[in-house]
Amino acid sequence: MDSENEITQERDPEQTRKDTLFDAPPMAEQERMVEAILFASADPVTVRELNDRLPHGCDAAEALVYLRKRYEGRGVSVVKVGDAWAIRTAGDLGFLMQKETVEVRKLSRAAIETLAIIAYHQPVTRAEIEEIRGVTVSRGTIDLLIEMEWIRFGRRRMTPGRPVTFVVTQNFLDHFGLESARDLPGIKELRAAGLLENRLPPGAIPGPAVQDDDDDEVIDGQSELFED
Amino acid sequence: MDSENEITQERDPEQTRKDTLFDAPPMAEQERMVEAILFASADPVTVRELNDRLPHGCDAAEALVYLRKRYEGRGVSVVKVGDAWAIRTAGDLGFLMQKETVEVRKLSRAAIETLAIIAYHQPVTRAEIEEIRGVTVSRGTIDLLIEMEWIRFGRRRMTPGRPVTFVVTQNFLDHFGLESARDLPGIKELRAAGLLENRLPPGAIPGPAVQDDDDDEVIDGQSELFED
Amino acid sequence: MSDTPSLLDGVENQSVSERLAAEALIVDVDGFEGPLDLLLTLSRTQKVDLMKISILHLAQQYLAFVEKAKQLRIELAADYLVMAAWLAFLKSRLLLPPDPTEEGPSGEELAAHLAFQLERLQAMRDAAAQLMARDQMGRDFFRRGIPQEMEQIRKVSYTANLLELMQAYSRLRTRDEFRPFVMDRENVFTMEQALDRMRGLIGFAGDWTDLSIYLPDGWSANPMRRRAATAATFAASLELVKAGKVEIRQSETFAPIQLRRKDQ
Repeated sequence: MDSENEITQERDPEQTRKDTLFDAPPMAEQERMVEAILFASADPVTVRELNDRLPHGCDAAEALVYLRKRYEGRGVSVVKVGDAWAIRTAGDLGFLMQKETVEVRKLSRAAIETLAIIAYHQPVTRAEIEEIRGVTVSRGTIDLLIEMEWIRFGRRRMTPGRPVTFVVTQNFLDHFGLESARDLPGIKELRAAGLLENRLPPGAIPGPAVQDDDDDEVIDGQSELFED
Repeated sequence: MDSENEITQERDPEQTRKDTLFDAPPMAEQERMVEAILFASADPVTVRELNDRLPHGCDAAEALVYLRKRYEGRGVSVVKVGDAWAIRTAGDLGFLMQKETVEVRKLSRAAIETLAIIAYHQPVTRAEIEEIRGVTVSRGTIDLLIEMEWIRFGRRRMTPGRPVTFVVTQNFLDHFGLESARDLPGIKELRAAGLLENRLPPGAIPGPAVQDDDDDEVIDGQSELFED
Repeated sequence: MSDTPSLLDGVENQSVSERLAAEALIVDVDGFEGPLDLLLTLSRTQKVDLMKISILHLAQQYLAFVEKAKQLRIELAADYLVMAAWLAFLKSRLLLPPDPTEEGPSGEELAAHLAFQLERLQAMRDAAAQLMARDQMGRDFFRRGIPQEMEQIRKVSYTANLLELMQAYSRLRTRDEFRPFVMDRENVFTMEQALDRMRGLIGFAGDWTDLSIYLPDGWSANPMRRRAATAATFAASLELVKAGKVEIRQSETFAPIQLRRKDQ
């Protein structure tokens, strides 16, 4: 950061004045600004939003690199949530926060499993969820997860009936402290074991999902999400 | 701050573990805790509350001194609110928390009429404006035009009550693309049509401008403006 | 299948404890989330890795479960029975030598897929448990307690152009000309009024009298009012002539118009 300031100071005053009018503030200042914006917001802020709010010419992504480093090991940390950033208290200090704890709704087993299936298989249709669980998914379960803003509708499948798909949200990632769906626990192993494939049943295995014939696309969706 | 961490690291592991069990955590740790609590709390937190929430033996007041220092010059700062503490946006970055939206509205009929009268008759008193418009001029209308810097106060009339006069500003001329109020287009035509005759209301009903015995001045003002 | 060399012995191989377990399951039938869930629970009694599970054995366990439920007159949901029928079919496929004329997947393929489904469901359950065991926001880590909302500053900027300014001024200055039309009664003397007036007066007009005499008081000075009254009175006179009550004459163009009573 200091080097930045030095560069500024080396310039002649006329030049400097012009710069402050038309150029971006020094990186140290940009870092402060990003810090202020992230601190002020309860929800993650995207790099794009940051750049929109910072003075013209700022580079929020670069400022974030410095800021993240600055907060390493502190009581709060700068975390990535999807394509957005947030400040969250360090996980090891949860015990201090009983006062702040909000009663997390006790989710039913069906809801938890449905959520996990959506997270690991997204984008996934209702029929596919039902095939994996072997039971119909009640409307209430999906509604609850949508209401909690943990899942949302994804793109429709381009298959007969154009079924809707479900994907997890930024709120989901934020709630479980995940940078992206790629960071779901054990997802690499599951993928390697072929357990995230929606294998076509060889015959007619009873289950709600058998009629669904868009399995190819599911595989597309997954590989799309996880290829790197 | 690094020295803080060093202190922790210098201790032997056995000793550190004992400390966390029976003694207060090291100051660097206390500072982290205070940081997390202040960040997450919905209200400013007093030193007493901090001490209640921190592990036994902690000294919140001292941790606050370190924390406060750590945030000096940062994008947020640790501030005292009454007898409690909170993390707030640095004063100079308040502009980041504001979003300015400019809404363009058409000037109200009352405002544009008032403005037109001032432009054509300047310097003109409020009473004269009212006589021409036939209704009282609200304070708000005049204030708005002054705030827009389209009109300003002129010299006071040397008549009883010494009423203030209004004249148009350079801003007004700039906005309407005029070199001077004399250039108001169509003024000759209006005058030729007899529309600029500032005659007494029929029946000489005492109107606001009639008691004003500076009609001469009004006419002076006009002729000054419009003679060519 | 490698761990069940004697496929035919399957049912008999079921231990007493397994049968007891199956009975316990029946009592809890409402606790299962469908046949797949039940199969997964049953598979645990085999105490082997899901990869090595004997599907045939599992099918037999399931069928025994359904049989027991029937004996106990427990109503099973339709999908449990559909699964039972399918497993019975699978069992026959696994037990009988493959019929080369028959189409469709082999018993082994079907069994492998069921094993995959069970493994996948178990994997998802484990994943769900791992997910829920993560640090969660609002429980283990926290968001900002005093979020500072973006302050919306609304600035209103007013505009007006020269034309509007001009129009406003013209409007003010031509207000009288352009006000909404209303009949100005003050300066209008109607024929009805003139008729009323003349009917009262004409009785006294035995001799030729100028029309101007009949104009009402106060209508002669203002030219506009005089014109209105004259026109109305003249029109009224013509009405009276038509009615045969009055005679009218004019010696030449622009000469005074004279009236006199017509005696019947």
